[in-house]
Amino acid sequence: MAHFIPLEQAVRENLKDGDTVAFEGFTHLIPTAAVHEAIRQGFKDLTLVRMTPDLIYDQMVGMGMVKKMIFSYVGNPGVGLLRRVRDSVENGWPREVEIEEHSHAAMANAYEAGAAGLPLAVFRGYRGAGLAEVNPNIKSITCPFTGEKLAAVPAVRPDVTFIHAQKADKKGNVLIEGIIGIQKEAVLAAKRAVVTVEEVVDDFSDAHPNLCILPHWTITAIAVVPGGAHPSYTHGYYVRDNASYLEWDQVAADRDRFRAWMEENVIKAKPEDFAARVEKLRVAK
Amino acid sequence: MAHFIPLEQAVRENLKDGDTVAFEGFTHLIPTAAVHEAIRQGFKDLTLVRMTPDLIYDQMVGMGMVKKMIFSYVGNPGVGLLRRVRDSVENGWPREVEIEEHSHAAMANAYEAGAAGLPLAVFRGYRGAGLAEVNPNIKSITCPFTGEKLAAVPAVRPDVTFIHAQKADKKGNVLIEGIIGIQKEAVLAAKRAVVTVEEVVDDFSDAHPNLCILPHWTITAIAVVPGGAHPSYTHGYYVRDNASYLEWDQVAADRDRFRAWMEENVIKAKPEDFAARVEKLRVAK
Amino acid sequence: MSDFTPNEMMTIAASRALTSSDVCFVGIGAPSAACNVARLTHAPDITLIYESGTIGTAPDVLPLSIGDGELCDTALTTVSVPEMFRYWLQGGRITIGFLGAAQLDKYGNINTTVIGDYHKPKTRLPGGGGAPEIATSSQEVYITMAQSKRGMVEKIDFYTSFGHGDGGDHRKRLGIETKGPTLLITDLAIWKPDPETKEFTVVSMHPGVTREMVQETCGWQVKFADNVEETPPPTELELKTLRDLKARTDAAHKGK
Amino acid sequence: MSDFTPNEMMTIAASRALTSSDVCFVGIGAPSAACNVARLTHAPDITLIYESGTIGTAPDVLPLSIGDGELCDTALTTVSVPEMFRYWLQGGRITIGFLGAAQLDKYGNINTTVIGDYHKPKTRLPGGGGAPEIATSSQEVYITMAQSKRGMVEKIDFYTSFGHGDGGDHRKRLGIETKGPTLLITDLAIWKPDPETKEFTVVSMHPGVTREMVQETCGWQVKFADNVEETPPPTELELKTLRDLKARTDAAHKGK
Repeated sequence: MAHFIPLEQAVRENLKDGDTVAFEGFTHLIPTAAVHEAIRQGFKDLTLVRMTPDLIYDQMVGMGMVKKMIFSYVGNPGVGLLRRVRDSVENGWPREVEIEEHSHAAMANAYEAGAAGLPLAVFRGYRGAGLAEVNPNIKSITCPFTGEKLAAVPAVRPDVTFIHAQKADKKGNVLIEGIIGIQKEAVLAAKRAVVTVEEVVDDFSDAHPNLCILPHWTITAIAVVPGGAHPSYTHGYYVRDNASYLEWDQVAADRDRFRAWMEENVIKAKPEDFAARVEKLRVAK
Repeated sequence: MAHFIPLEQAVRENLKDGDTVAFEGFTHLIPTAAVHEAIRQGFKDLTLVRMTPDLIYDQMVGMGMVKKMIFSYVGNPGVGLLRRVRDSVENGWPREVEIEEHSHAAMANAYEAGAAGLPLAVFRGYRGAGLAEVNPNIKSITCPFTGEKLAAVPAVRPDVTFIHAQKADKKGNVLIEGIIGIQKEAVLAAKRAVVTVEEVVDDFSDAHPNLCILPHWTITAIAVVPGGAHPSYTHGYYVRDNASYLEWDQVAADRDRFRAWMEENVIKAKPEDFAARVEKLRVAK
Repeated sequence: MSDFTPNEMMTIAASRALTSSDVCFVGIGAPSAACNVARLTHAPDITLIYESGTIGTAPDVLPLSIGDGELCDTALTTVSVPEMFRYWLQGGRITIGFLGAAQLDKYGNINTTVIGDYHKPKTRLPGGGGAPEIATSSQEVYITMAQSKRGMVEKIDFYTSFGHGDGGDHRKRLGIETKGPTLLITDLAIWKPDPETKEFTVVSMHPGVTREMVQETCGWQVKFADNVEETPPPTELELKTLRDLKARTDAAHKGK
Repeated sequence: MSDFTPNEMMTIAASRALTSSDVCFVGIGAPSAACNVARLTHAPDITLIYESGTIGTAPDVLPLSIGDGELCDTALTTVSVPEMFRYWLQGGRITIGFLGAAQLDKYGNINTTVIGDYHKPKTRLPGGGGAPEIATSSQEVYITMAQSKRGMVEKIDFYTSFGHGDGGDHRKRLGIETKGPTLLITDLAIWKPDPETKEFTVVSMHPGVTREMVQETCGWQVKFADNVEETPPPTELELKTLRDLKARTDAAHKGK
């Protein structure tokens, strides 16, 4: 049953050291504010799950909070590499991070299986792919009807999932629209789910019947954080801050510059700061 | 690539004797007009697939067109039994129909697997259920990660699927809204797909981005048949004719009355007759 | 409020078992009436889900089918049927699966498939629909049906959906981890499974009902709890709510 | 039109391989530019799909990521990511999967995962994303990349996505029924696999390019077709379309 609480409390009550956690958002609706709050609270030994780790996982890896990453694309989308992740994988700085690497198809199916309460996902994939040789969690099953061998991966079942969404209604139902990505599955696959939203509205009675709405009883906590997806975007509210993605490539290139940036923009900042960051990016309603 | 053609032509060009065919619609958007056209054209030895066969399959079974049915609920929803199907199963009239019976969960997963290009669907089901003992197409696989035994059924891959939808745009993209049921999967699982629609609009540029839209290149033919789902309903156009469902229970109770009804309402009728049947059921736009 | 029918008592007793925090997978017929009476009386925040994909519906009249338009019009959201069965039912999110039955045995096993042999049936019934997995994936199952010797039998002809099988830990032995049938509400009584044997046991009889009446309309030897209570009669609000709902429903289904 | 860069020629040559009836799964970078130039010139009805779930998009500027808002704003419809990979890619509906590469070998195998050993990499690259299954589920695969000895190598360090493996019928032997890489467009030439060996063979060189230039920037011994054609230079419309698109894109990405 969704409670409306401040982000600081929502993160503190729902994340623990050692948790398997997904901060999801497929380019769109990335829950940056929730990650920054987790960084401020200084969690340790997290297992991070995400299809496209991007900036926020680069930041957590760089801050030494991460024990393991389960992912399918560890780049800065459209820009290049994730330099903090590289530094960890190549040089063990600030610590070594165990990696479990999949394809997008595998991760998407694994979240879907988690949402569906299954222990595994079955799909046609990984044929001839090198990952099948280096990831022991890629197995297979044989179709009892055709004899075809299909790929099998374990379902993703995070202890907690964090997502950002457009809005909640007063009961705590949550609406996601635009590129909906893997968010519904990430929430339904998790034991606990925390959602940051741009705003709260009375109800969704005017919404089209087939939109992606998560009922309030699938959500543990909701925090209202306008701009909370920056530098990602929120369809209908503000556009993607592509310049920040390009800038990150510079920031993350150097350990000292990275630490200084984190101190200034994360450690010393608050959830309320996100609203100002998207002010110039807002779209006409 | 969708062609706009008359229903008579769409059925003639896309259905053949002996085909495996799905006329889908989960209570909502049942493609009655397409079925009546298929009855008029007198096809034989069809294998009918559908979650909830209801009136239209009762009619085809009663007309002797059906060799086999694959289904999960063979009732007149909310009313009772399907009397023509009963007469076939219990008395072999007008012919015996082979049946392959599943649960809804199995059929829904089997269509999903068909749409996803997989040979089988894997789900947690049929535990302790009698169907697993009488249907040889219910098998199992063992999860290589947990050892759990899960149910497996073959994917549904019809030769042709018929559905009814609210509207097409001029390019032949098709929009379905309200209770979307299994229609998207039934279309994507099939080799050919024929859609009857209430109307054609210029384009869907004003539609919400996350609606259920089938691109024109997934559809073989579109026929404009206003009222074509009657006595089922079309969300936003006309309501369900519940009285007709109650009446069917009487019509189908007797072989002669059934045949007379079919002669009058199907054999002698045309696709254009459906518009008048829903006139009193129309909802304010 | 003095005058009510056994069927009304059944529906109202069933409605009382539901709470605002339940997420209920609703079968058509008696379950649907009970769930909506609960929603319109003491459980306004109950989430009703129909297998057509409608989540959180609040219909003004009872649907004739599980996919009537009103279910979608009043739902929080409507999802596809595969999603319904995968994410919502199999995903373990349903607290109560509410089923009716054509045939029922004392362990809560249900038959709605055939009377007689499956391959040469005396009567071909509609079959299971969603029931086989509702019975195993819902956290608990409630059953409601009017009593009769034809309906409540020592041995059902077909296991459409599994209750407690032969009783005891039979569910567990099949790898089913949910509770299964925990409540049976008939037109005469309220039954709960014995904690050990899982045999349905009468725990409450409706006003005016005797043990003989219960036994005469049941095909198995009825067990009664040590302390059989009397079901409180319908309140004025409950009865009015149910009757108004039925009246609206009848008017709507008879068409124009 | 006389003056154009090799990269412009590459993008435009790639765009020409696409038709209005293609359903194209678009990778970011050069593939995205080529697909949109095709859409804005000779293939207005091409269906562009990005793995973020956007089907039939028509962006006015090139997206920086595969999930920029404009992709959704201009799409026919936007589906979830699991649906994208299950119904649309795995379902066999993609006619062309359009990929870039960090490392490529002569059989069209691609590496975008690591340089060096997987477990102790010299350079950790972003990894495959959608590519492993794009390479096997799309009906055909087109590849585009600028030539270099570091990029076009005799042996790739990691099989991120499978092309023709060791050549010949290697795909078939692994149970892969799709065609795999059928076209490689570089900044210097157009390559197609030999029908038997599946080794990429130069079938056309861009204006002004020599065989030596192709070999000098390629890490394997280059095969040339018996009849190597000259790629027609960009038309005025093609070049203007591409440059306008790039200019709009640069302006948009640099922010305000």
